[in-house]
Amino acid sequence: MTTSHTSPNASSATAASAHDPAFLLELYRRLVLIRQFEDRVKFLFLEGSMPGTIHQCQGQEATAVGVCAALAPDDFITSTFRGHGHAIAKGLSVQELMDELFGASTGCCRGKGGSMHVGNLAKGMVPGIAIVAGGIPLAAGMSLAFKLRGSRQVTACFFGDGAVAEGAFHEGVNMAAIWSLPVIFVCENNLYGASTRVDLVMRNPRISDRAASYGFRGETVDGNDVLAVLEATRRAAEECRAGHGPVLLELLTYRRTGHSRRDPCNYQPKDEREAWATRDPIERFAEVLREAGLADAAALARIHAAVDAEITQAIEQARRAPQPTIADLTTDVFA
Amino acid sequence: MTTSHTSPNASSATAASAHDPAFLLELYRRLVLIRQFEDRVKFLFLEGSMPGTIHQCQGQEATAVGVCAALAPDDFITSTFRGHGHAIAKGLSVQELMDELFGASTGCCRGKGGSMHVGNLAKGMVPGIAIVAGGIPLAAGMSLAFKLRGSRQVTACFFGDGAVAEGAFHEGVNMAAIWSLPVIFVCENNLYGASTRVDLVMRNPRISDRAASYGFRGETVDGNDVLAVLEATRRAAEECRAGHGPVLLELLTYRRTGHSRRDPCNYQPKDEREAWATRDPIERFAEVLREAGLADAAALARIHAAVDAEITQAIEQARRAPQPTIADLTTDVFA
Amino acid sequence: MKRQGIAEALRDGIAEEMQRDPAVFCLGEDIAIPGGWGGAFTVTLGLEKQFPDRMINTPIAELGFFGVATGAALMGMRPIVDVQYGDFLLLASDQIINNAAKLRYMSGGTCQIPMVMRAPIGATGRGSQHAQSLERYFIGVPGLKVVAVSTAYDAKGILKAAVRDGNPVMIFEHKLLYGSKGARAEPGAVDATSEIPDGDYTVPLDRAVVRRPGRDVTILGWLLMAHFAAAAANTLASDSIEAEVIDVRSLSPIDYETIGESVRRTGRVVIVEEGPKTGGVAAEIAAGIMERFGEHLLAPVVRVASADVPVPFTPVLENAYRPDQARIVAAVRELLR
Amino acid sequence: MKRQGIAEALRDGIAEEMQRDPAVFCLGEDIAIPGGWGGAFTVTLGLEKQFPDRMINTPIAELGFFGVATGAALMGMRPIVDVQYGDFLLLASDQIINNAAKLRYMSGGTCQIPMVMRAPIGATGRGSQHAQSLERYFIGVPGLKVVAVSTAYDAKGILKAAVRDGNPVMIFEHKLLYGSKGARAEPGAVDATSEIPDGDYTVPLDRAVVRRPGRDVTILGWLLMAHFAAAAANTLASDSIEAEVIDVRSLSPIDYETIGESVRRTGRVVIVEEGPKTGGVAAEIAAGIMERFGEHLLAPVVRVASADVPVPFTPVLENAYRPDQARIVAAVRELLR
Ligand SMILES: Cc1ncc(C[n+]2csc(CCOP(=O)(O)OP(=O)(O)O)c2C)c(N)n1
Ligand SMILES: Cc1ncc(C[n+]2csc(CCOP(=O)(O)OP(=O)(O)O)c2C)c(N)n1
Ligand SMILES: [Mg+2]
Ligand SMILES: [Mg+2]
Repeated sequence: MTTSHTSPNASSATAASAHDPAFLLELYRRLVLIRQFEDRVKFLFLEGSMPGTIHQCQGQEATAVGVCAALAPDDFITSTFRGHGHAIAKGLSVQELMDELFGASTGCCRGKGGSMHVGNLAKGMVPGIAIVAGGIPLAAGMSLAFKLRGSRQVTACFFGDGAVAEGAFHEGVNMAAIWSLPVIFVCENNLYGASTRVDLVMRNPRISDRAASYGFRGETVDGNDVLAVLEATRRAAEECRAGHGPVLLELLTYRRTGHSRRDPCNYQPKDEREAWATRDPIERFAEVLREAGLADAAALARIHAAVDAEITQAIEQARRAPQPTIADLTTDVFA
Repeated sequence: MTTSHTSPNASSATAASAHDPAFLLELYRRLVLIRQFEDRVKFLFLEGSMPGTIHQCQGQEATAVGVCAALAPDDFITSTFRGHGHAIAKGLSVQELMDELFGASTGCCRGKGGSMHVGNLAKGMVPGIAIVAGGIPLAAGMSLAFKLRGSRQVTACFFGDGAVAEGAFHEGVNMAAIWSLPVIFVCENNLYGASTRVDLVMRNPRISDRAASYGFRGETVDGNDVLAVLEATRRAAEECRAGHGPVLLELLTYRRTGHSRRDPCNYQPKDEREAWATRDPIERFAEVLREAGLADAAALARIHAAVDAEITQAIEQARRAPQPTIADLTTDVFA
Repeated sequence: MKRQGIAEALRDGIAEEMQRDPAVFCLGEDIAIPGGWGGAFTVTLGLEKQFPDRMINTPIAELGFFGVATGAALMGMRPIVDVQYGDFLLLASDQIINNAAKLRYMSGGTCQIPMVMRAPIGATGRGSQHAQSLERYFIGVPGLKVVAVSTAYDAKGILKAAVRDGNPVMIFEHKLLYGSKGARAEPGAVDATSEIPDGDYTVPLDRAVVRRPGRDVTILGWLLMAHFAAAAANTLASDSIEAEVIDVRSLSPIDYETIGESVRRTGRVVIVEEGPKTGGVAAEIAAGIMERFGEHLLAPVVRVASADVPVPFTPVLENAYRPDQARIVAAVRELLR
Repeated sequence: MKRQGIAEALRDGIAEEMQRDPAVFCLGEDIAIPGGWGGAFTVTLGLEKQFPDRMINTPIAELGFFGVATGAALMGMRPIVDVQYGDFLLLASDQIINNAAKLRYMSGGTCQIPMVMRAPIGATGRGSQHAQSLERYFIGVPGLKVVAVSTAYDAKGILKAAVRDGNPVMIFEHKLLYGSKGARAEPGAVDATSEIPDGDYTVPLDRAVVRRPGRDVTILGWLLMAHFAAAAANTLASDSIEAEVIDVRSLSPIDYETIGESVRRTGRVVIVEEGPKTGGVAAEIAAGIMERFGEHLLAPVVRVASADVPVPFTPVLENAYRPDQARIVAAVRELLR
């Protein structure tokens, strides 16, 4: 059981040449879509036109996009309270997400879920589980279903560094291991669980090392390099489909926004923030695309503009979307 | 963080010479006391004169005796549903235990605890926690108290191989690690959790390996060699008292009796049972004592006879011990 | 037709459902180890021979495997998951309450969790941590159905109905009623055997049942207490007090139709519950009866329950903890005085 | 004397108790990270400066650190342990219910667990898993005391009494009542500030309090619902209906002396609870009132509670879920009709 650590600054310009240009531009579009979605939602939230609370993923877009791009449409993901990016990457529409955040009955959870529980089973995403690590046993169970039915589906299970301390992580991961279940455990290690830095809650903060003690393979990947994430996930998915059991991917990344709502992140040291700012996943991938000659500044700008228009349109529509009625309070409890 | 594996058949005859003969004979007496206690209790149970259910430790006596002999009187242990041996080793009297098993108000828990919850705080033993792994966070907390108070006490936390899969193990052990708490995690690996063999529930059944992933030292010890257990525990206790944090001891042993009550152990293969029968901790230690010239057959027989008399006497007394009255039902709920 | 105990009837029910539907599988500790006991109370004994791939032994990891069951159900499987003792449900309660019971609602009705949970409860000489009555923790969980089985007939029929239901269903069973045999036989066991018909049948998850008709007072109980209530009614009958005994059976939702029909006639109610009186299921039933049938009540509803204490080990105290026939009889007499 | 909100009052109370007794310490997630928020609702903000060794930040491991707190208490420490949202108590419930609450009893009275637990509850725009009212799961646990604080004065006094008590005490707090400031301010918050005296004081753990005297009906509530009940009483007063409002406060044990005194006078009771009606605390109070004061009741006790559903996200539904002043007023009018 080996654990390999990829350098967080490995360039992926050469890797790019192995892919179809349209596919690469679509990856880029998804990164931008997530970023702009999150930035606009943050604004809506701060101006008070969006209810509830939000947990956002600015700076972490490459984990969601890289993982989901490696999955088949009938593969599944589980997510957390921080699920907007995962949802967009897995193919939920901006509209169904925006409607959900506005509490509309046209939202992906008909307004009953909200920001922490976005998902759409038809698109392969379980509603976000907002109990830290709560989605890990769930993912193992989903993959147990796949195994029992003999299907080739896999589950990619997203969780944070904070989740590693939970009993649910330990129990879920161990069962996936002993039954060789097709789960890719995707730990988005953004160095913090809420305000708590990883090194305060584990003696060895190299999370991929954990896999060995359960008897399977772990790998640390530059989580701000979308192609590195994509490749690692593809390898993991292949191993899963071959029946070798789970893989733990530790994706190193950084949260460039608050933990939730109006958090000013005073616990993140300035130099750390700045260092990670230079590793922004979108800027880095833009650089890759430019270096590979796949897109110039104008082409990228057109993507940004199209995304902007899509989101603006979605917001307009979401504001006018129908809200549930009181009668909906008691529906959807039982099948 | 090293993990060392001691051969399960390492002889400890030479080790014996390092100890005071009276101390060694007392260790022997304790092993015999536990064995005979358990055998007599089993008989009482089967003949129907003892209420409730029982979980016994025949074959595992050296883990309890070796660990507790390395502790100071003001050190603490936590135990499980299988706690009779731990209790005797930590210095609870046969009488207070026997009374408890008979449900008498003179029992160590005044008849309210029963077999699964024997303990006596005044003697350094928390009532057995019968929720598998439930005592592990408790032990970490006890040691946190020691650390906060600046005392030099340690906690030895007994649990089985089955407990390793529980979230409580993971969470408790991790907190002990990050806060460098003085806990000796004592895993009595008897190869089975109830009827389930260890290799069914973990891909890597070398439990001491787990310590590394939490960042501390683990060690596998021949759990049927009382001196090896004693030495390993002494080393661990020293490390704890020096502030280096927890140690995980995996003590390899075997349960020679049923998991509980009338279990015929049909899930234990015959050859496995027989192989372990040749490694009986009491017979092996008797051999050590004889080889070291510390006791001949007659001397050992005297110990057995004295133990037998003590237990017979305790049973007689326990049968006549006073039972709680109905009024006791509602006492001891609140302080 | 054959006479069976609850353990056997459940075993047959599980086997028949697994036979009928390949999506059904079992998950739990020690449920299918050759040479083992078939779970803590022999319910699944031997099923691994018939269904080698669908009897899944878990590590001791209740939170995890209840989550695994939930995930499998979400993907269309129909897991039957059990704990060895109901007390361990507390370890799994996050997955049960926060995930299994809520996922349908929070997904706006798009997720479905067809999952059966089984838990043995009751004070049976094992001390505080293997003895609790756990019903109270689950009846107030929207999205979860809760039932309690006191006869073999019901056990099989309810198990089958639960497997076919589209929701998470928690089935409580009582250790003294299983009729487990051999080494797992239970001292103090009470006969809960039934004549079991040969064909397929189900028992609804939302129906109480009148075990004994009567006009003077309604006694409500479930699990072991349904048996004790029936025994108390026999004693009372020799005194010319005709008690109607209802096995509440479906603890969530509660069948107020059956209960109300009785209460309207008798005007007097005694609810019998094993478990501390405060915060028990009987509180909900008492409040629910007052709300719905208050004008028919001739006296306040009486609860006969355990003292507000953890379960003690020693038999003399455990017997005082567990409501018994004598306490039920006394409560009825007092109520009718 | 100073005016404080619940978060500030709790903070001062914790600091004073830590000052007074070196055995007191705090344990929880994000409670004392420089630059952090002082827990999810600012209660412990800045305390790490004053008590660097006794403010212990935990990993996200609720089962584990509630067990750690229990073990520390067993050794004579007095931990104050919190969850960020009450919903996570379900992860810790094994340690709370099977260990902390039972250890004293199962040790025959030799163990003592002086431990304070704090949990914020309430539906506040966060969806199903950060919203439950958890009281129902803990009032029926012998060995555990349960209180709910609805004013800053009570919060501080009860916190202090709980720290000095020899038992595990669970304190429920409501997210809309903290008065947390800055980035952690809560939309929809309700004023729960009090004048806080300068000296030391405690508030007993087993006492309800009459918030408003009245003769026509008794309205019982706690946490946010105590505030809504008081508002409802004001509305009713303009209609010449004089409602007595009691903040139940101590949910286990329940103060039937204070409640009974009122019920005997009014004969009519409305209990208001946030959380699904079925299986809630109001069920226990309703049943308990009927048992004790049944002959004084002029009508069945009425429960105003949430629908039997998980908590929905969208404000229109969340507002329908949460009982409000209008529903309380309507229930009282209906009862007096
Ligand atoms: C069981 C549980 N405990 C605590 C919380 C509160 N909480 C929400 S997010 C969070 C931090 C999670 O950190 P991590 O897993 O690293 O994910 P990230 O926020 O970095 O994406 C905490 C403590 C929760 N939601 N669930
Ligand atoms: C949380 C929990 N789950 C299940 C059980 C039932 N049970 C009691 S002992 C046991 C096996 C424990 O095995 P192990 O930890 O290896 O200890 P051993 O019995 O070998 O001493 C099980 C499953 C329990 N007591 N607690
Ligand atoms: Mg994180
Ligand atoms: Mg074992």
